[in-house]
Amino acid sequence: MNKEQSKGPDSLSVARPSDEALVLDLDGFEGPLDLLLMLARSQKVDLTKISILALVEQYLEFIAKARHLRLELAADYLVMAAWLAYLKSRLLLPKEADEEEPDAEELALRLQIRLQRLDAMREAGAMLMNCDRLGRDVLTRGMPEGLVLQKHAIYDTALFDLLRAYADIRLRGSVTALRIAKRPVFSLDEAIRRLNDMMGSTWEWTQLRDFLPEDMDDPGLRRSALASMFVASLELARTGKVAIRQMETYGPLYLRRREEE
Amino acid sequence: MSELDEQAEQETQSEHLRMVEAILFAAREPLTLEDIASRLPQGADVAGLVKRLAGLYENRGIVLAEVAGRFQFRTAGDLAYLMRHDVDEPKRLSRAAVETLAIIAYHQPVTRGEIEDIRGVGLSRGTLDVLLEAGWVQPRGRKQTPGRPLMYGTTDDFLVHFGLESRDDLPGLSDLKALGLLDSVDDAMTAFYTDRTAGETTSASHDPRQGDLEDAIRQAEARQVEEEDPS
Amino acid sequence: MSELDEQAEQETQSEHLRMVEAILFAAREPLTLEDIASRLPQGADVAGLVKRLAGLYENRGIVLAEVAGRFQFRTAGDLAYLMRHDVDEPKRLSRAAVETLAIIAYHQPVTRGEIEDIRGVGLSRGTLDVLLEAGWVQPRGRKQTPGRPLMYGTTDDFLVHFGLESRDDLPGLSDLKALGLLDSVDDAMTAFYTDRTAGETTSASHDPRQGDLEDAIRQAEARQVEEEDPS
Repeated sequence: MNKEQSKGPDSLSVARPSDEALVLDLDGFEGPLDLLLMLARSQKVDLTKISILALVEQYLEFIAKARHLRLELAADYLVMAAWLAYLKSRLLLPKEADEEEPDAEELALRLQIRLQRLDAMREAGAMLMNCDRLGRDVLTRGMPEGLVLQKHAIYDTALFDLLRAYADIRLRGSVTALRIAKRPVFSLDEAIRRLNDMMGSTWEWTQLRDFLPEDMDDPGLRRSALASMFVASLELARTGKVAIRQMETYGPLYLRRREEE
Repeated sequence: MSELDEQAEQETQSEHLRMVEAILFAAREPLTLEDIASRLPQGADVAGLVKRLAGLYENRGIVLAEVAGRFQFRTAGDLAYLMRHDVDEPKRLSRAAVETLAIIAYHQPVTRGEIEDIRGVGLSRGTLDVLLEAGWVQPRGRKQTPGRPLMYGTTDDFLVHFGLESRDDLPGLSDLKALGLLDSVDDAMTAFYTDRTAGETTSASHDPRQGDLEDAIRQAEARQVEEEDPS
Repeated sequence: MSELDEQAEQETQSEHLRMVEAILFAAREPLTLEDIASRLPQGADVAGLVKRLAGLYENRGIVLAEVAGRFQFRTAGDLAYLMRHDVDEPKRLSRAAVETLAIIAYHQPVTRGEIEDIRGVGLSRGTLDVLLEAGWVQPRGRKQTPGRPLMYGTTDDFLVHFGLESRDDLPGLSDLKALGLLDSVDDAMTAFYTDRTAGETTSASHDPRQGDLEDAIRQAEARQVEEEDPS
């Protein structure tokens, strides 16, 4: 393994269910990863040294036991079980030349790293809760005389109050009926026609917005045109008439005509 | 007493002194010697400790005062002028004001009429004034509709107070929902659609999802402009 | 400087010290150096005074703590056992909330999706909003990825509550950083393979990953055998 060393599992102060509770109380776990972490710790080795194969066995055994007891298993536990069974078969079989499939060792390592990260955060949470907390471990003065700070706002409304208030308004509003106002619309048929016509001579990459009609002053109509032209471009790409590309997230869309086969 | 014993004794004494100091500091009311004793290990010389503590604070910014047989820390009397502007408890905004602020924050720029529309009640005179006075909202031009009503928006002070970097940091409807603050919306929507299929005609404002889409397009357009016009 | 001047200077200093002590003692909230300076005579060396004052309270029942870049008198941490009698235990956070808080604190700014990724489970309602309501976390801009999700970070109130000077002061932060445990899984994978290939004696034609895989299987099998046959 590499230089990574995490603290031993014993330094953890998060309470863990006993073996018995483990079988009967799935509610105690916060999802499959949490269950895996608990099983990994039962190997009593550094998390960087756990045997993933043994861990897979432990997990599958646990799930089998739970099903035997006819416990309802949440879907994500079963999904994890299926995935781990797959991982196990990949780890045991000799590597195939099939490059499409992800590397088994990589998958195992990824799982191990995720466990380390979750474990680290659990430990961090415990350390945080062990800080000298105000109002529990340390107190401020019981009877402060008080002192006016010029820079402080007069009102002490917190962000949460604001969000709560807005959510409440929304909730009130949600029972009133909705009517969606009629908007100016640039129809999809029109957009496909227009794009099809203009594409005929477009051999260079050209931005989608350059295909929009120019005489649109109404911003609402312009927005509708942009949306319709976008859908039209997808349609033409599907039928092989245009190629589309976008260089980055939120970047402009470029179109050009596609060579006839 | 041996030298070692003496040292141990001194350490105990100073530990007790620390305890008395902390207890008096955190207390919400003046304490009697008995109050203090009840918190200390058995046999501690409370009267002696309190006296020694008072001595430590002589000529300091804080004094250990005795009033009617009870003890408390106070700032030194001659420094009272430093705090004189005294206790001005932070006020809470009224419910109406918080709601109005929320609407302005989310819908800006927005007119008084639009605020009333969203809240479903009239806006009393003082509500907007309070927000203006707090420096959290300000006029933002006039709407080009009949009557040319003033529109309002939030200020930089608003962002500073609520710890937001920009207006964009306000959680959107989907975020509020994820936070569980809009929990009963689904129920309400279900009820609404049931009503609707029962043949109700509908009237009202604005589909929030439509707003999100427009937002996204607007942002995409703004970026495009930025990219084309590097200045 | 004449002896007289020096004495006068010392008196001024100790008067300023008293003032700083009284101001900090009277305040309800932690104060910044500027808050204190605004109440002292022009030209007072506030930072120096605060430092000297903190020195005076070292090893006492009260300490002058620095939290979120502000200063506040508090009872000494090691006297917690005495203080706990006074207060009701603050509301216990659920395990999910503790973990979520830790992830936000150590990975900030972080999106809801990233939190769920680390925990391997969806965030249920009542987890993030509890932390928001406590005023410990708040939105911190949006991530420039599809969907532009909100990111969350911790607040000054969080630092004040947990007695931390700044976000860099989180317990164990430097260890976690040094071990790479705060990097994303993808970064960790890349780092792992980079280390691997760098350390490998390069026998060309050989795919190091293939070697690793065979190694892993061999080791896993060896372990299984060990486990089945405990000696």
